[in-house]
Amino acid sequence: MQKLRIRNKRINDDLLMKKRREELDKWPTGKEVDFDEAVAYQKSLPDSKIWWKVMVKLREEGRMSVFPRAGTPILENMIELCQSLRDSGVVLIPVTTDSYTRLGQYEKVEEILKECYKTGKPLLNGFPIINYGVEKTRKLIESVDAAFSPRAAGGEIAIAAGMTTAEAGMGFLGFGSYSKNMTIRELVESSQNGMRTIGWYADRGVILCKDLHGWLPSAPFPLSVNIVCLIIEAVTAAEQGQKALYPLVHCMGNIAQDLAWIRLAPRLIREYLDKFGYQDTMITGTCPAQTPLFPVAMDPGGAFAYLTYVSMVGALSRSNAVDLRSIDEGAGVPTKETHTMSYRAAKWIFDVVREQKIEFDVKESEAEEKVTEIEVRAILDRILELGDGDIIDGTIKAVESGVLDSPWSPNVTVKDNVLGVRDARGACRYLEFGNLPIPDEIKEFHREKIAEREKLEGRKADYHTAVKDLWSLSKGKIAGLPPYDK
Amino acid sequence: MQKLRIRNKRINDDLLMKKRREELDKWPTGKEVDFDEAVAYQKSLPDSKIWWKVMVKLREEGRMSVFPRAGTPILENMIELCQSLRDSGVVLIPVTTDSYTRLGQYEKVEEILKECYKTGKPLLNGFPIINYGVEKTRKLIESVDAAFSPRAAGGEIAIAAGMTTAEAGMGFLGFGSYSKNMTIRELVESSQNGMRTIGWYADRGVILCKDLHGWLPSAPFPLSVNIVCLIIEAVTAAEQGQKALYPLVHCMGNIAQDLAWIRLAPRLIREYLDKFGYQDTMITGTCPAQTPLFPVAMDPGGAFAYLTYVSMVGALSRSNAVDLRSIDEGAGVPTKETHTMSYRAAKWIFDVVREQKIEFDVKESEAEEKVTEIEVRAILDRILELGDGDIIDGTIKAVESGVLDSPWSPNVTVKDNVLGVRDARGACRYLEFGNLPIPDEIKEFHREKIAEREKLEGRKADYHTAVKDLWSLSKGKIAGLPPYDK
Amino acid sequence: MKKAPTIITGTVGVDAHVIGTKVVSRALRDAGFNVVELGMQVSPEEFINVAQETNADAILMSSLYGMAELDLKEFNEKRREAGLGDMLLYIGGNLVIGRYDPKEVEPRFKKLGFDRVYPPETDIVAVIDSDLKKDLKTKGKM
Amino acid sequence: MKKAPTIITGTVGVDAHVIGTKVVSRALRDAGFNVVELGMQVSPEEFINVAQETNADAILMSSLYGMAELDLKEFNEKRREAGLGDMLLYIGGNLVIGRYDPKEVEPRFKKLGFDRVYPPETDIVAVIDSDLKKDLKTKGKM
Ligand code: B12
Ligand code: B12
Repeated sequence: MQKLRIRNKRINDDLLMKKRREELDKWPTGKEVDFDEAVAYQKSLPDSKIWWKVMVKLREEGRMSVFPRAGTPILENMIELCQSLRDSGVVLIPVTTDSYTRLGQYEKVEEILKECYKTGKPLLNGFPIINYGVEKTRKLIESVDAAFSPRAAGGEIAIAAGMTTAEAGMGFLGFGSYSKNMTIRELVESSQNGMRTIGWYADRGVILCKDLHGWLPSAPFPLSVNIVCLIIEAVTAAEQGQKALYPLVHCMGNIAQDLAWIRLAPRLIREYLDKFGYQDTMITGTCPAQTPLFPVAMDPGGAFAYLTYVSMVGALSRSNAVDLRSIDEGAGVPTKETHTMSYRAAKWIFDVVREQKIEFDVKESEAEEKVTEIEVRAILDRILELGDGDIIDGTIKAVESGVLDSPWSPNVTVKDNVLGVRDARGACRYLEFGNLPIPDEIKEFHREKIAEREKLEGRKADYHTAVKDLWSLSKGKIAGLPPYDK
Repeated sequence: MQKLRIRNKRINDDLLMKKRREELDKWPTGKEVDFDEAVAYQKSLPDSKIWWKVMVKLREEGRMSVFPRAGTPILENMIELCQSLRDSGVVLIPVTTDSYTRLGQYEKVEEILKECYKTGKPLLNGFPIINYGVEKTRKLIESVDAAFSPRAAGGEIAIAAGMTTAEAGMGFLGFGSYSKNMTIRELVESSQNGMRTIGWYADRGVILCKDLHGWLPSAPFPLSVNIVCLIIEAVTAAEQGQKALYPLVHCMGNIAQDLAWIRLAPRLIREYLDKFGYQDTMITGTCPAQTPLFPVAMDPGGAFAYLTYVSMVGALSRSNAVDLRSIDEGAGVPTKETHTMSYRAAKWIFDVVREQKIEFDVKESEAEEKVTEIEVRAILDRILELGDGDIIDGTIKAVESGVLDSPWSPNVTVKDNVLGVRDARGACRYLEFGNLPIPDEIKEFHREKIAEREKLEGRKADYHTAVKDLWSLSKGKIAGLPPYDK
Repeated sequence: MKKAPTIITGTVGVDAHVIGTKVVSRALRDAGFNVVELGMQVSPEEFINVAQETNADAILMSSLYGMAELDLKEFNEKRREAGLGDMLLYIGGNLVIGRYDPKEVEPRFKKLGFDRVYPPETDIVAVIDSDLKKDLKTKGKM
Repeated sequence: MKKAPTIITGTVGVDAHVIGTKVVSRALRDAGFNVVELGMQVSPEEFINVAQETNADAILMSSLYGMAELDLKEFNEKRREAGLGDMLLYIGGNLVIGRYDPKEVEPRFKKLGFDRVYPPETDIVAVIDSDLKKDLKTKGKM
């Protein structure tokens, strides 16, 4: 096998500058971006607005913050919303953009935005950063003492406005969860061309941080595929100059697994960053995330329980951030009030549990960590083998052959030959392995665990089990016992 | 030292029957009680209405139920309330009586009850069992498929109506938390005279269950005094014929301590029941309880977090019941809606966490268990010494001399020379030992732990610290870190 | 027995949520329908074109992201123009932005041409067994 | 300097909650007042009798259990009869049953004779420093 490497056409600087301008010229507000002024503005920001510094400070001081999702189209309402998040202890604030912005339909956004102001109603499902432009977005950021992150779209307008995260690397989220026809080759193309921007800022002393999502599991599904993708995202981002990143770790509701994955993901990411030569890229923390379906709209009690469960897992694992949604997640875009009520609950857990510095062992967690580690290494080894040492080549071939695969994808170019279900204790197991190169004895382990559930329920696990499991956590029923008195 | 024993004037059967009738004659509804019919009715109840059987079933099947507090004066509303509790998974249902009933002011209750029906408003803070009488209360119990427990008052009307818990033994709750002038001698008197009733039913095959409260800690205060009183309550109840009981274990918010106490309390109760010769009295489970002040009315997020925290502790300790209050506990008597929302949150945690059968160790928990055990044994040994082997004599002398003491008591005959505060990790420590016979090295341990907090806060712990700590858990701040950015 | 009715599924507009419509499609297939599964981000025009091409008996449209009304402004007119006025039209999902009362939202979508409007997290199997089969029979399509 | 004003504390009726009135009493003592601490379950008559005996300047009454209005029905009349019309009267705690809006409840207790009415979980130290000292000064008692 060849030396580990990342194939990369590093774009030349002139072309980079031209491409950046082209991107910005797609909407008039792009003119507001003066690259040098943007750097100067970023450098003038206080530490409390710089994402990576906020995360490191939280970690060093043994604190935590919720990292929520929030966006509403009217600027004044957005300011109020973010201020109320800050008041409930959130220091990592997202700016969720609307779906039209994400697809570059700025004209349409402009029209609807006018309608929003006319009616006073939030007709967009997020805050359209591009349409607002630098100056107005700065107004948002300057009115709240916290670090800001544009979600999914915002480009250099977000950076110039003082947000301090940015995307680089191969984003499996866009490929696996948001696109219908994009091929893995197209993902590589698009992510390698544009993304030197982050490096450009880094060269000038501005470190933008990034959260790694990996390929969303979308349902109760073992996290090994996701962690493989976290690693791919990390090394490709580092290659493009990203100096600070941290993984979201998708919590599925089984404590032993959740804790195992929270330990495993950053450990393996570090290992591979180092292996590929990116010792200077830092991991700023770990962010357990609330992933499976949320409790239904009519069950705020369950929703609170779910979010405090994930907060508790975050606190017990001494994470510095937790990716949480509000109790209205199953109902629709939340209001300011449900946001703050939700994160005050999380903060209560953080403050009460995190500060106890509890040292504890969960017996099965070590075994789960080992199983997932073997799976991750098996998939990664095969990828590097397929790429003859080049992780990008390998990834392309892996996706095309289903060596890397994930269920429920909207993307028609994805194999989608895999499926997960829970076992008798709610842990996620592979029901269908597709073409994943999981070692035989590990496959056997999954089958045995599923068999335990089958015995308990008196029926074979199949597609319908997987569909039912979409809601199992949401309904507070991870498997196991039949209803009381039945 | 003499052989362990309980001084008891066992009342003769004729006198018992006379006293029971006298008690019932205090209000006209007492006539509805026919003792033999009551026994027959109890024996006709299905298992799902028999408290001890429900608890044992929960334990055997690895399930949990909330044990809430709920009472509202209008019968129809009470039925609706209990039905909605049942719908949210509660199978252990309380009938909290109003404060006037607790003090025997039935005439006043009757008047207000009329007013309740006239206005449709709940003017009493509970359900007045005595005034309703057997027939109407049976209506309540027959309309909901769950086990019922009268809270604090209800007497034989409650039993005849089909509730399946009853009090016997020396109730420290009434002495330490509800009464102003009662002496410990009076408590002994009153609890020894009347309470053979439970034994009378047991003799006829009707086992009524009982929750042990111990002397309420009322504030962050180490649980050793409370556990001593749990033991006293258990053996005195057993002596009077109680065959089934279980401890409420007051959770103070420090996980290591909470888990330690949940293990320790039933273990020591069993040990002393056996030592005193009550091998046939069963412990039907353990019930962690939400004890310190509740989050303030304006913070439903914190309230949800608090109740899910206790639910989580209950689930991790594999308890079969958890004593929970609703998110409105800080505001006032909760509505049906807040009750059910709250317990659905708890049920989510129970179902998700309990069924995972997590095996785990919390490092400091063992040490906490040892410390509390030493304290409990030291106090109990002194009590038995003072009583020359008689636990009742010993208890009387112990309370009179402050060997048994608890803070914040309304009772003017209590020493109230002790005080607790939290340490730097939120664990409860003795700030003032009063006359408690705690061994010197353990006293030193408490002082060291408090010193850690004093260092962190830069001020000596004193009365004001204890007052502040009344709210520390309620505010989600068990001690520790200064506010963010300060 | 008649030929199985043809049903089109998909999420409208630029909505990327796909899991729901996948579950819906499979349930329809399992129930014996002939399903044309368009997946996510289907424009109103595409729904209409495919309906014409396949001579579809119904569309079971999904929208999760809250902006369905914006996406569907001209849909009803166009489908009438396309001669699909008789085709059965259902929509389900999270139909507007934020928590909402389905009763208030239903008439708005009925105005947009939908025969039936479903609140979030509707049980699709129940809908097939009750509403869909009944409506198709009424229309003589089954 | 004048003699320290005399303040009576306690929970009214058959209310057994005592922690709050203990904290209130200690805070008053710490602030230099002469405190007559009656503890829990103090009847309206006892408050009046003790006020007469001690020539008290104020009563800081507590009620947590929600039934204060029932307990205080005839209180105001009786205290006027007892010649205590000028004495300062405060009440605090959980004043009615259930979650309530303090603004709605305040006038009801003002009618019962109270000069000031406090919502649940009021900070007693702040009350002493602001309201109580001011009111006592206005009445010439401090
Ligand atoms: C998974 C998810 C995602 C994934 C989607 C992955 C994918 N490609 O499918 C990702 C992360 C990509 C995502 C992105 C976004 N999401 Co999203 N997402 C969810 C989530 C968590 C679950 C949705 C889901 O898969 N449900 C499971 C399926 C099986 O259920 P279902 O779709 O409801 O379908 C069932 C029934 O409704 C019914 N049904 C469905 N269609 C139809 C049609 C008919 C006719 C009938 C009869 C029945 C029927 O049958 C199905 C089976 O029972 C929900 C919140 C939740 N519910 O927990 C938010 C949610 C839908 N998302 C939301 C939003 C706003 C977004 C984003 C804009 C930004 C964001 N907040 O992240 C982007 C939008 C991107 C875009 N362009 O569309 C909002 C919508 C808000 C609103 N309407 O007010 C929600 C409610 C979250 C929230 N509260 O903010 N999301
Ligand atoms: C501890 C407690 C008990 C203990 C009391 C022990 C004791 N002897 O003191 C026990 C277990 C015995 C008990 C019993 C009951 N309780 Co209780 N109890 C509580 C609890 C948990 C805390 C109360 C407390 O001690 N607070 C701490 C002190 C320091 O705060 P505080 O009293 O509010 O006082 C502060 C301020 O309000 C202010 N303040 C107080 N008085 C005054 C006066 C003035 C003039 C001013 C300016 C300020 C002021 O200063 C204090 C310091 O800041 C509350 C719920 C909660 N808040 O969490 C329920 C609560 C008060 N209890 C309640 C009830 C109904 C009962 C019971 C009837 C039955 C039951 N549910 O268990 C019985 C009543 C018995 C009786 N006859 O009174 C209800 C009252 C409901 C309502 N009003 O609608 C509450 C709110 C719980 C609930 N939601 O149901 N209770």
